[in-house]
Amino acid sequence: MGGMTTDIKLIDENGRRVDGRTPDEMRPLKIEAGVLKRADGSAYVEWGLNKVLAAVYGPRECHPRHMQNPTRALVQCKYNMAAFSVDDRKRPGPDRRSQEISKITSEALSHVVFTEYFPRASIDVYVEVLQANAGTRCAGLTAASVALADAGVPMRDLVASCAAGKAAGVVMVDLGKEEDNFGEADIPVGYVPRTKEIVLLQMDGDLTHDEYTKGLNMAIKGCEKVYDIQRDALRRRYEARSLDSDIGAPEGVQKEVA
Amino acid sequence: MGGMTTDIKLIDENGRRVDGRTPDEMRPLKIEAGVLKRADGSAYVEWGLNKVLAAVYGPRECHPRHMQNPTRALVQCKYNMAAFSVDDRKRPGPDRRSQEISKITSEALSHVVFTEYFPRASIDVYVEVLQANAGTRCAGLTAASVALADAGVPMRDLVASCAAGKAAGVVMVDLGKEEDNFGEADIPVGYVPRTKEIVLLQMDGDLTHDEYTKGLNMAIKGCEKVYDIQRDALRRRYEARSLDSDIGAPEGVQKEVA
Amino acid sequence: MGGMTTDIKLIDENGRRVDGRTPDEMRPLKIEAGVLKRADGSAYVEWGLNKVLAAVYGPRECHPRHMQNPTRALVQCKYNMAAFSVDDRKRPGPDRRSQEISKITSEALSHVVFTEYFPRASIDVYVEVLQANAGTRCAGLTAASVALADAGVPMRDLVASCAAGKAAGVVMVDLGKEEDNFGEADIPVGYVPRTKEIVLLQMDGDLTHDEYTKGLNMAIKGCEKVYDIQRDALRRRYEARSLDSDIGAPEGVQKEVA
Amino acid sequence: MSKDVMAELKKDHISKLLTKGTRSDGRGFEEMRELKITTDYIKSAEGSARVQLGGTDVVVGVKLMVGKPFDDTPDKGVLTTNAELIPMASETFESGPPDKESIEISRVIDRGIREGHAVDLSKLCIEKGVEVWIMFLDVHVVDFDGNLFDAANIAANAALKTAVVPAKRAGKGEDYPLPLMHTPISLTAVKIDDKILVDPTHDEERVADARLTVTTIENGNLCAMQKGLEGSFSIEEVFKVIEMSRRLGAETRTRLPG
Amino acid sequence: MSKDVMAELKKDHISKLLTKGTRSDGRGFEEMRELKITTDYIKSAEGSARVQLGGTDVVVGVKLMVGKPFDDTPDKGVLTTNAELIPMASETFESGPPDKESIEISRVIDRGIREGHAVDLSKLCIEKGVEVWIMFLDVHVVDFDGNLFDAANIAANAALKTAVVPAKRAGKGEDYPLPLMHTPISLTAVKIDDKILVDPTHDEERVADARLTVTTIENGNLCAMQKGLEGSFSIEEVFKVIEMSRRLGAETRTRLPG
Amino acid sequence: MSKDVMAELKKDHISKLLTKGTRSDGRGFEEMRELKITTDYIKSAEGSARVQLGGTDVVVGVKLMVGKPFDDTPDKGVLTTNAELIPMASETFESGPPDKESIEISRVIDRGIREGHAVDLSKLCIEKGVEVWIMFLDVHVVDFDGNLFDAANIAANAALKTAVVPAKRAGKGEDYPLPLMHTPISLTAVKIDDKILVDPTHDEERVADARLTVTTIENGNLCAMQKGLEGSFSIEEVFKVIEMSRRLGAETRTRLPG
Repeated sequence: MGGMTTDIKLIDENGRRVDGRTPDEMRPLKIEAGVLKRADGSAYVEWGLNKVLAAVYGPRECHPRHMQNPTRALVQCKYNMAAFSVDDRKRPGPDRRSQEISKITSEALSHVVFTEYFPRASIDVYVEVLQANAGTRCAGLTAASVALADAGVPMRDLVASCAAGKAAGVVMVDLGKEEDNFGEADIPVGYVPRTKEIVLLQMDGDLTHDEYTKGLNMAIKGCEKVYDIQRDALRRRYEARSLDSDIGAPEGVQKEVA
Repeated sequence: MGGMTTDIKLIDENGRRVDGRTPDEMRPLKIEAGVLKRADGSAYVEWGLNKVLAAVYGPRECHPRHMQNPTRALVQCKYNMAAFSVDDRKRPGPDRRSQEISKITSEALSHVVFTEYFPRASIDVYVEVLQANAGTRCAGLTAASVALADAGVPMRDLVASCAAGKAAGVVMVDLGKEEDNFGEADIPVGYVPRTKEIVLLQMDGDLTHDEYTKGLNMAIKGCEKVYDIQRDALRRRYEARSLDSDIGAPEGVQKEVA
Repeated sequence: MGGMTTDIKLIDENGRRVDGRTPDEMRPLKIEAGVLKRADGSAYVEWGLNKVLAAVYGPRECHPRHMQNPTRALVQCKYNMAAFSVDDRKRPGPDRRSQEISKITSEALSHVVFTEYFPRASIDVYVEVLQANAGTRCAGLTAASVALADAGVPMRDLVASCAAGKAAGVVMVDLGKEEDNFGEADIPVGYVPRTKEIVLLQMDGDLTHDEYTKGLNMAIKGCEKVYDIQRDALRRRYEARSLDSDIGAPEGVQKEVA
Repeated sequence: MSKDVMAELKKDHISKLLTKGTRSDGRGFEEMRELKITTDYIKSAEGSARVQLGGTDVVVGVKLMVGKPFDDTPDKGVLTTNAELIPMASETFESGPPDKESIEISRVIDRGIREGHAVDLSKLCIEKGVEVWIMFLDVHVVDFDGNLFDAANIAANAALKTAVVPAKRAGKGEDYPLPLMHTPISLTAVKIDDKILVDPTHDEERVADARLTVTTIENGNLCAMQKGLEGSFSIEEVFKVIEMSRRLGAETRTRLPG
Repeated sequence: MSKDVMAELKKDHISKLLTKGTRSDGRGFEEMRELKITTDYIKSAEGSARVQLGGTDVVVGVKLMVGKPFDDTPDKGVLTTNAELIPMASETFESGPPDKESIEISRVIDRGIREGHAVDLSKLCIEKGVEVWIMFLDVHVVDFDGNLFDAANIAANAALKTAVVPAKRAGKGEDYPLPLMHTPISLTAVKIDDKILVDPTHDEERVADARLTVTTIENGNLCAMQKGLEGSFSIEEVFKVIEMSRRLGAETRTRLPG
Repeated sequence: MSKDVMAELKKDHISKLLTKGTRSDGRGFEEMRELKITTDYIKSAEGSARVQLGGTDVVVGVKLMVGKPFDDTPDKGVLTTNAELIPMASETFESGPPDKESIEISRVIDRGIREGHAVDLSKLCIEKGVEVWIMFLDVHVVDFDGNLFDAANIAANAALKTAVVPAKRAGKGEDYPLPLMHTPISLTAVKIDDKILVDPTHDEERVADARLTVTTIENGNLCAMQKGLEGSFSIEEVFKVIEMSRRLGAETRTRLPG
């Protein structure tokens, strides 16, 4: 955690958080699928003050060739923050943090994509953070799942993502920026609701066993809520598409969702 | 334009410029073709205090292969400034400015080269600025044209290049260093005299419609003068070669020039 | 040479050096072959306060392919210093000094390897300096030779390496750190004792003809001592291996050494 | 090869339509695509705008921070423009360091804003020679269907018009609106088969012979110009595009805030 | 392709053994490999350790230098962790800039040390906002047989425990031991065919479905966690690994100096 | 492959000539090519020279600027040498970051100038520990026919001899000639079939077994040495090249200005 100190009261006398939420209350989450024209699939996520876009290209030929896997597709995510997405301008280009997030996001998505259907191919997922306010890796993974489904990539299920953590001694879900900067712990989780599998899991800070147990469960409960909103977004997208034409309906997970 | 202020009088009471020129007077220009041994073609241009070399290699196999165009040759120019060519030492290697100049020079030259004669090939043009004093992109394009002809690359015509601009409120041809630093506008032009085509055109600064019209015409008149000097250089080169041997006469545009 | 000045007395009234050595006395040298599991061959050298590891991989396929030589193997050494190997932390990654040392070490080793036995292959040699105290290029080349032999790479002979130099006006063998920093000259030598060939040779500083002659001879005498210690290390390694199994005995130079 | 076949077919199709006086999306030659401007889109930026020009979608953020002026303009703020052509926006954009395309785009956008004196840089001086405001104009392209030049120029203007100098946060007094001077609007036209069309789509750009971007300010003066691609323009064509830029630029200018 | 055949055979072999409750090196599922710790290994470092965990061999050096604090933690020293996966250690490591693997490893090691508050950074402040100690933790992997995470974590702890702040050399008073707080020990487990095994070898890592690294401090609290690879964990499995980490971490902790 | 055939034929040809005691350009083994030195070639540099040595053509510029000294030499100016092997000069030179060849050349040129004390760096101190002159020696190779080492060394010496410290421009008093001490001249010889030839052409370099560069100063003392390529030298051969270097270096020294 940030390790910074502050005068901000992260929990008030009524047990409310900086932005008025209760400990188990998530920030408002809006998801829209199919927001970009050029990409094969896309999604926009607005989660509190986070604004995140995800785009999917593929399955397509994997370059460079020596990266190709003869038995399955590679799911390659690139997570990137716009220069203006944070208070202090971020230098364009990948840094170590974004490369780590790209890696664990790729791994989490690979678990649900039927990669074996597309030997030698690459499925490229681009996550762009336009406005950042803590929790961008969860927002990005959430958006990426929807974008994959929007692209008609066959998937076992969606990955839903949400974090929990601790601030001012209180275990809480979905940390905001001040809670992330001045809090005590963060646990980002990527979760496959149907099979109850954890596909992304990190933690940093200081937690007792009980706190951790409580936090992990809160994060998973958060993932389940995210999952519903993801499915809603895809349902709306599917309906909108159906109105447009009766061919071209996306395959894969959407069949379930619709 | 530079946006710097100065005490230098860019136009004196007699309408003369810093170096004594009239507004429509170009700096002295000397061109020599065939100055390098290793390259397939080369040219040296001394234009005022600018010293520029151009070398051509090719048509030759294009690397990397995925860059090859199956129907025509690529004309690839690299414009580069020597570290000592400017007052404040320039860090070696390409910067954004030189990459932009490389791109527009490549495009201008591509227009006159019969690229369709050499599918899959690359024609590499290297422009090295040894001493810079405003107007190096025009000097580089002028030198590159001559070097291409010297290499025997078949061309529709030569590209001639010259700039015009405005300083101290006066529209003038071929800005010198002080005029470029402290003046109000610059219009570099690349021109194909025989067909009256503009193949390179940029502008920056502040110009009324009339000023621009006057400036563009001045630049084109400058290009026509440059063209004569280019042809002279190639004629001398051709004659020198003819004395050496009767084989190996350069093909393409030189036939016209001779 | 460093060009720095110091109060340290590099030679005392008894003609002894900073660490008590006489001018023709080398620092203690220990060599151990076969110290790493993953590499095909390896060696550890402790030479005064220098600690250097060398590992060999290959002969193996050379990547990228356009580097392959159809008639012989490439011996490619990468010399690298650990960030903590010097007093002021060294930024990780190759600098110009380490690239030059890599190049001359590769060339010296190429001379003794039967590269023609392995067309198109690469023999990769990695030298890692864990603790540096002057003379690391000699220690690295010495270790690399032993690692190549340990890997069973067929060689004409081992390369032994040692430096001589001048400090406080005295020509001496195997400069230590203070002698290197504050001394007047350094001559690193790579030598093939059996054929009396010099395969690595550099010099910097200021030496008369006589001083140079004396220094070069001292360095070569040092190389001969190094050679004995290299052979001892390989003999011990060979014996240890023989106890383990009677197959898998390393080929090439070890046959001679054993 | 198939790519080239596609390109040829596309060119044929576009050409045929042009002969009939129309374009594939039904527009007239001098008609811009639908333009949607959203300002204050990014809260973490000091000014921002999202511009959708047909299928091209760009987000521009302005960030300001305190820094050192350049030596030759000690009393002026610093403007830095950067365009990121991220792979999310098109399968033709690649990850990695900026290529020639993005460098040209960055520089053309920068030139328009800088030479058109959109911002009064002299009012961004805090202490002459010591401290000035450094302004970053970051262009993030999220969906690409041609004519980035104009979409980014409009977004940059819109972002600047809503930007606030964060003086308070930096301990430099009260916040104040970014001091603005002009609204330099660019207009980009391409030439296909001797027809001149404005605001090209990606398909039109791909088959275009030449491109010209002309930037004008309120009084109709020219402040920047950039010709691109391998084709040429006649003098008359250049003046035709200048006229279009003045006329359509004035229309666009009315769409911008304040 | 042959690589994949080998991987499949290897996986079969490992799986068969696991069904019988054993591993290819005969260990139990919850048994670590032999651990050898050598401290003060590198004299040029302020603290250092070499750790051999089975066939994995890492050297960690701690370097301290005076520098500027970060703006948001003006009264704290700075910790920087860097892992170099040099090609000496494995044929799977390549030269060049750090890839995703090494970045993840660097960041996971860093997170354990930082979040577990191994070092009391507030005691590394020299003058608030002006001068603090910058601490570099450099991990040099020389032989690789899996589980770098734990080998490097142990080596980092050991190096820190023997480190001395070189205040005298920097003219900042007398040297003193690095101020330490906790000993955060990581434990890495992998999941293969629903079995959980700790301290995986390289072969086990290659066939593993998922990986989980859990770092705990003396009181059993959790300070860092990282899940990797494309497989998933159930909640129960996560808690199982947490329990293992506490138990085995406590054992490892007893092996460390002071 | 064809390249290798060409190389073999070339080697055969060169070898045959050598047996007859001659070289392909008719020179004797110990004869340099024609040398042409032009000083003050670049007005934007503080000192400059163009040197043509046979078909090798290099331009060297010296730039000086005020900067900070190194910590360990607080009272000395700083010398930085950089050689750019630009693709203009040869089809074997490539664009991009310096490769091992250019690094070796840069370092060997630097070593000669530095160790031969061409410049009195102690006279380039402005204020001890605070300000010194930073001197850049940039070598720009424009045409390449072998033996860059000596061509660049001669050009560097010539440029230094005409260089002026631009104290006035920097507000540090009056301009004065660069304070010089020695004239270290290098001589490069190659070994082909046991013959030693000086000043090799590009073709000779390509077929050479070994290369030795020896740099001497006026009094005949040695200041730098570099052996290259995969072949070896006997001790006698080393002394033979040293003798040549002294003799031919003295001749070259007379060709340099004052």
